Amino acid sequence: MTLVSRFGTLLGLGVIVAVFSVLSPHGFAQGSNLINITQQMSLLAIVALGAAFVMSLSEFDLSIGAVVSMAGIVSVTLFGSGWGILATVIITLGAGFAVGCISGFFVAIWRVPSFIMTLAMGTIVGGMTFWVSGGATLFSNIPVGFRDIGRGYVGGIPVLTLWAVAGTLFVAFILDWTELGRRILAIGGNREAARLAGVGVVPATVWAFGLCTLMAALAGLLLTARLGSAHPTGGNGFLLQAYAAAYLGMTAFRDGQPNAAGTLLGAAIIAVVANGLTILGVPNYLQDIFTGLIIIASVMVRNFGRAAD
Amino acid sequence: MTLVSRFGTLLGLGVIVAVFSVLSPHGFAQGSNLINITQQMSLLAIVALGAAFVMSLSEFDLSIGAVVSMAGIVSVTLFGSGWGILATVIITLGAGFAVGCISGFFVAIWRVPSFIMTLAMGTIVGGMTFWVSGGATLFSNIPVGFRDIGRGYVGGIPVLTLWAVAGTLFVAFILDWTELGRRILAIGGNREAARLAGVGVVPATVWAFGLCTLMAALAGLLLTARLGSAHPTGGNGFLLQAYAAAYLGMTAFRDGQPNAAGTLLGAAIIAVVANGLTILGVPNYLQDIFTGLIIIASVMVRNFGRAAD
Amino acid sequence: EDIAVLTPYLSSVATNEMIETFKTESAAKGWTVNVVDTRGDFQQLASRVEDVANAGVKAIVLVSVDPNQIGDQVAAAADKGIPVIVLDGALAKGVAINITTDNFALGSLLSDYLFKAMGDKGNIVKFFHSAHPGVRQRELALDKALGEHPGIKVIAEHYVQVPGPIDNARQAMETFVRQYGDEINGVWAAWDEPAIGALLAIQSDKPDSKALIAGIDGNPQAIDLIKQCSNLVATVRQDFPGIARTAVKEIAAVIEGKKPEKSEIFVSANVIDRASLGVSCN
Amino acid sequence: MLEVEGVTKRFGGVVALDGVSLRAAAGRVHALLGENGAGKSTLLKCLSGVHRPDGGGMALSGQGFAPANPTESEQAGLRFVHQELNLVPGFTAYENAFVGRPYPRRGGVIDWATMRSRFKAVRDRHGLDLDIDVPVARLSVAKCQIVEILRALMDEARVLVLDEPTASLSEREAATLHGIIRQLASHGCVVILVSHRLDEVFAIADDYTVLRNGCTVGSGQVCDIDRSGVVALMAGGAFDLERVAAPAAAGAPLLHPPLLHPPLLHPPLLQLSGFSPSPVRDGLDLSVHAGEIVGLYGVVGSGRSSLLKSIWGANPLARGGLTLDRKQLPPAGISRRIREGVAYVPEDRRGRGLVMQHSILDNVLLPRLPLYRAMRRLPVVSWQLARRGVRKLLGDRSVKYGRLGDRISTLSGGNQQKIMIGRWVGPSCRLFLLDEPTRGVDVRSKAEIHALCRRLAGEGTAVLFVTSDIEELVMLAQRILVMAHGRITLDAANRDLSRQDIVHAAFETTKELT
Ligand SMILES: Nc1ncnc2c1ncn2[C@@H]1O[C@H](COP(=O)(O)OP(=O)(O)OP(=O)(O)O)[C@@H](O)[C@H]1O
Ligand SMILES: Nc1ncnc2c1ncn2[C@@H]1O[C@H](COP(=O)(O)OP(=O)(O)OP(=O)(O)O)[C@@H](O)[C@H]1O
Ligand SMILES: [Mg+2]
Ligand SMILES: [Mg+2]
Repeated sequence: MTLVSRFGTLLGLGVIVAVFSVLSPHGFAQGSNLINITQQMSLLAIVALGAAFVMSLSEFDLSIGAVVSMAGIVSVTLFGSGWGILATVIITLGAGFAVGCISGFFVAIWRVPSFIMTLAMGTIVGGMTFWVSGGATLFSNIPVGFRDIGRGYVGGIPVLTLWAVAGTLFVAFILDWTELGRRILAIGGNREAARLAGVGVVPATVWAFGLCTLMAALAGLLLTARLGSAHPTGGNGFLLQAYAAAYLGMTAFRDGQPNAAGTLLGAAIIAVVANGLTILGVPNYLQDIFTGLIIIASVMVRNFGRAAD
Repeated sequence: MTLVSRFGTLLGLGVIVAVFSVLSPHGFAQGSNLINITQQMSLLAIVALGAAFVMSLSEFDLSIGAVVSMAGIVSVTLFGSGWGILATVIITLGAGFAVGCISGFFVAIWRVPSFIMTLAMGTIVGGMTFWVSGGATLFSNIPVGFRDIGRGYVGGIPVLTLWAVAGTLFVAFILDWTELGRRILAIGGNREAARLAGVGVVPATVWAFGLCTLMAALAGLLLTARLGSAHPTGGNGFLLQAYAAAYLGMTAFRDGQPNAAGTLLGAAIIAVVANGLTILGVPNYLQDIFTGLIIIASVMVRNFGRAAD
Repeated sequence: EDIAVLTPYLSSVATNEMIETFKTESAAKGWTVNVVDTRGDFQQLASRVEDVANAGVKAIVLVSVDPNQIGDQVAAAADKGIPVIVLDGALAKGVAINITTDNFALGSLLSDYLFKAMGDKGNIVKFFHSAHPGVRQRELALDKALGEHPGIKVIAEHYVQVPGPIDNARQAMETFVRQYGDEINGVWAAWDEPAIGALLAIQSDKPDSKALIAGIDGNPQAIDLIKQCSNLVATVRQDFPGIARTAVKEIAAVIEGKKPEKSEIFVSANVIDRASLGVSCN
Repeated sequence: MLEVEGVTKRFGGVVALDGVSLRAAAGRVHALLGENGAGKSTLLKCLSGVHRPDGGGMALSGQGFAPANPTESEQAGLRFVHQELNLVPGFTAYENAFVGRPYPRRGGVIDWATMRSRFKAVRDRHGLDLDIDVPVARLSVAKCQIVEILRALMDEARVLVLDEPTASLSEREAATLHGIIRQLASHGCVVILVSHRLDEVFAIADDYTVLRNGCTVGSGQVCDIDRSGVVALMAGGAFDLERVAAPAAAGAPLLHPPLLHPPLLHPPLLQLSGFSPSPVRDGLDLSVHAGEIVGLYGVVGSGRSSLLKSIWGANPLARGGLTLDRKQLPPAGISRRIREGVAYVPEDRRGRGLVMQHSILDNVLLPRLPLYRAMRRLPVVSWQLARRGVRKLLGDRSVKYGRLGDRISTLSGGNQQKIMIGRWVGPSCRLFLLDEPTRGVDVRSKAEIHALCRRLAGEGTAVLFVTSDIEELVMLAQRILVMAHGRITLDAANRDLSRQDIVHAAFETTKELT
């Protein structure tokens, strides 16, 4: 029974995949489709993995959607001014990192509630993005070399999938293997206890927020590479979905703590449901209803296992 | 100095109003405009007041935007099928209440994290709203008597303003003067302590969520009355703004506890900023940037007062 | 003169293009234009219309909205003597002029072009978004055209999520491409962004596909892609600059105190395809 | 009459209760004794309806009693003061007293005035000192404990259950509480008292029951047993307290101070001059030498905890001079002090000490992460090293635990306390700041902790500890400081002082001021 409670959410994903495979053996259950799902979930996974950092702090960052959009616009604008790929990527990631650091700084030093701080930050970033882009979709001057970081296959595996795997390993490494990660989790568990145990709350908080938006900026770059264009609000849709994935991940594996593998799993559930329902041709309103029900059910599976303990 | 820390956010609002009045003495500072702001903030205030219930529980309800939209579509659909005003209002409010009760039930009994539970509920409600409306904006068959609950003036005061005041008094009454309210706050403050002390966690949680979405449904009805139309996603914009208002309210007055008066104040800040910047004709991207900065500043005012204690 | 421009969809490419042209043209007239975007929020839109009416602007321009959705506020502004001009919207009480392209006509134009290019038979994928009243009209036009062309079948359809329509459409199309492969002969996109998403999916997952993609809006990126001889073969270009220019002209007249001749002005639309762009692909 | 017969309770694989029996008679005070982790709190939680026993039965006045939740046991007339604080931080003391109870109402709404006056009346009747109008988040641990006690006394109880109510109270409050307990018992109330202060048990209890490893191993009347008898029952076999407590320094006297006074010729390790936890208060001077054990005593609210916390650098408002080994340190800044070899154990282990939902392993590692690096210069944790180190550390402190990955909240209170102290012990430690270090710790472990302090002192570490237990003070401290109202009113070597001197110093200023 501990197995069900421990791997309940994974089991949930298994059930979902099984049901779709039965309903659509030739559409859904094909290898190429399954591989494609890994690609479709990857950007969401990367944003959600970033969110896992601030959730480990028991905080929120609501600016991540705006940062995804910003990264796209900033990078294309830089390309337009003649910057090279590497420089552009570094500047964009740096800008993304800076946004989180600012939020983290206010949250840590002045105890501004993160919810409102990052909501405000997101609004500010959104305004700046609009300013830079003039509200238009930008698509010219994107070098082919840059586009290749977000499309195509390496050894039969989509590049984006590799990015998501790398992101998962990165977040797992930080959270589980570094002192920074353990400190972030301790602050999230009991801020005062962590502080009194000598954890530097301010730097850890700033890092967590910075890493969160850094991941969002990475997702923004990959999105731009994938689409070959950048839209000033193109990443905003990631916000709630990323938290949904991260929360699904929290209920998986680690007994209520945010964790990398669980977050990837959460993103997978969301992507599989979207893909499966589209393949089955379910009308869009029923898709919404089913998506909601399936998410609730995936969380519940774990709980049933636990209740039976 | 305690005054600054106690009424810092109110002071913040005062400063904002003063600045706009100086910048636009004939546009902003006119009595009619100020009265109109009270009307513009009222729907946001009502949704945010509902959110204050779940925030008192230290939980979230992310379905409130969807419930606002749903209430509009449901009511117009009912009018279309020939239902009377009273019956329609009661059924719609009941439906809104039921949505929250379901979320609250899952959160309380199975400890599904409220963030993901209500996100899923919001998706489901959104899907159903779409189903009922076919995705279209509904205009027809709205009785004039119904429209009057959301427009016009009583004794020179906009009807919507009166609704917001009534809502504030209602929430203040429940939270501060009834056992239910105190139980909700006790659970939010220390769930385990409340449980050990014999507080019925399940009923209080269900009530809090139910009242939250009830307020959202009320706002949806008033929105429909105000606009004379119902749009299947017309209320979704309230979600984040409502929490921004409620968080601003939390930092005001009650030392970090959600409260009715503070929430009204929070909604007022958001409405004043939007109104003032529009009247000043600030370009839209600068509006975003200023809005973000002003919100951060309003929270900070209180903190400066506090640090000096 | 102060002119207020309000829209809930500033980040949509078409709306943005209209407003940009409007701003440039107004600047030439020496007007001050204040643009307000409410990000899809109609309650906000209602409030902002009240605000600008209170601020006493010379004219209110609503872009890409059905003014019936905020009927009272529009009527109140009109009662204050402020002319309300609607671009790409509809008529309502209090609206002085509505300058638009008929969305139903756009839908018909697109459907007819696509069906003809497909030789009046085959399977199409449909990308739509019924929440937007204008876009919904196009969908209704498609339904009508389908009734007249029994050879065309919709084998899959997808409700595009906004924001992020390109990626959303791309993901759906990737799925459809795997599922139906060569059975897909055409893609009908209610506007250009999903069309671009569909093209990206085909380019990466089934480059040899013969499916023809067409959309609406004349989005610059779409035009670029048509030039590149991709599967995206056509877009129906509404004359957004034309709409904006007409609006400026009409407003100038209204401000001078003239009464508009017609309350509804239709600006025509045309199909942009390889031929009209002068590219040949082999 | 409350009877418990053969109650068992398991948590997963852990058997917390294994057939416990207990009979507590009305009108008598019944002491429930046992080492840390013996199952006392678990038994009380079964009585309160928090846990449901897996087997066995309970009866109240001869009638079967099986509360399914806290409300049922409350309705049956049981009142509880649990071991850990259970208060709503944002509520005032008087409102906390009504949480879970029917609030007084007038005209259908809450009658705040009556609520406050009813609570105030109870407070005044029992002669306890407490500010009832501020949120309890601003009260010290001891005051919160008093709130908990008053809450249980709000109305007539048939059974009053107190789980270590005096652990963080000082003499005066404890004495007041003892008076209350005797008085309630004389009115026919069943009182069950869990305590690790044996002198307290012998002073006020009539009967006792001893638990060991979840089993009842002895019960009877207190007058029939002596201290060592109880200790032997708890520990399971003859047990020599004095041997455990033997200090490292050979030849030093046992149990009783003073250890040989360390050389005061050297400059002090810690020196405060004009140091104050808050800019509005007068600064105070204080010095602690290497190898010295200094006890800080005072009544509840005298400012000891604030002082200790400020020395630790955790109080951003602290002002004044603080030198450590002749180096001037800023008044605030924790990490600097850690680098200088200072360690600190706060008194509120649940609220400020431990991350309750994290594992034992994580909690032990938290302040010492850099010790377990995979590579010296990289801040990467080697879990293998960490597990090994932590296992050894917990073994040395005789902590009773299941697996390292278990949540620390599943440990008994005393074992949590041992972890809080043990995790700081390390080679580089020069100054130990301990706030109520033996709060909720059983007799044997208390002796072990004392021995640890002596050993550390013998190795040259300075120990500055706060205690409310005068026994502990005179037993452990070489030098005694007494605080009252934020000032140090006494500073002298232990051997030169009598208890009267200490108590006098703790209260004298209070009298002057009030
Ligand atoms: N929720 C739980 N889950 C798992 N084990 C538990 C739980 N609660 C208690 N235990 C275990 O049950 C045993 C008894 O714990 P209990 O808290 O009753 O001890 P205690 O006698 O009160 O000790 P102390 O004097 O230290 O407070 C311990 O071994 C503890 O680890
Ligand atoms: N120097 C001081 N003078 C007066 N009051 C103080 C002083 N320091 C702290 N206080 C206040 O006294 C209360 C108790 O302080 P503190 O916890 O430091 O005392 P304590 O002696 O440790 O008491 P306890 O045993 O209750 O923990 C707190 O509310 C604190 O704000
Ligand atoms: Mg215990
Ligand atoms: Mg203390």
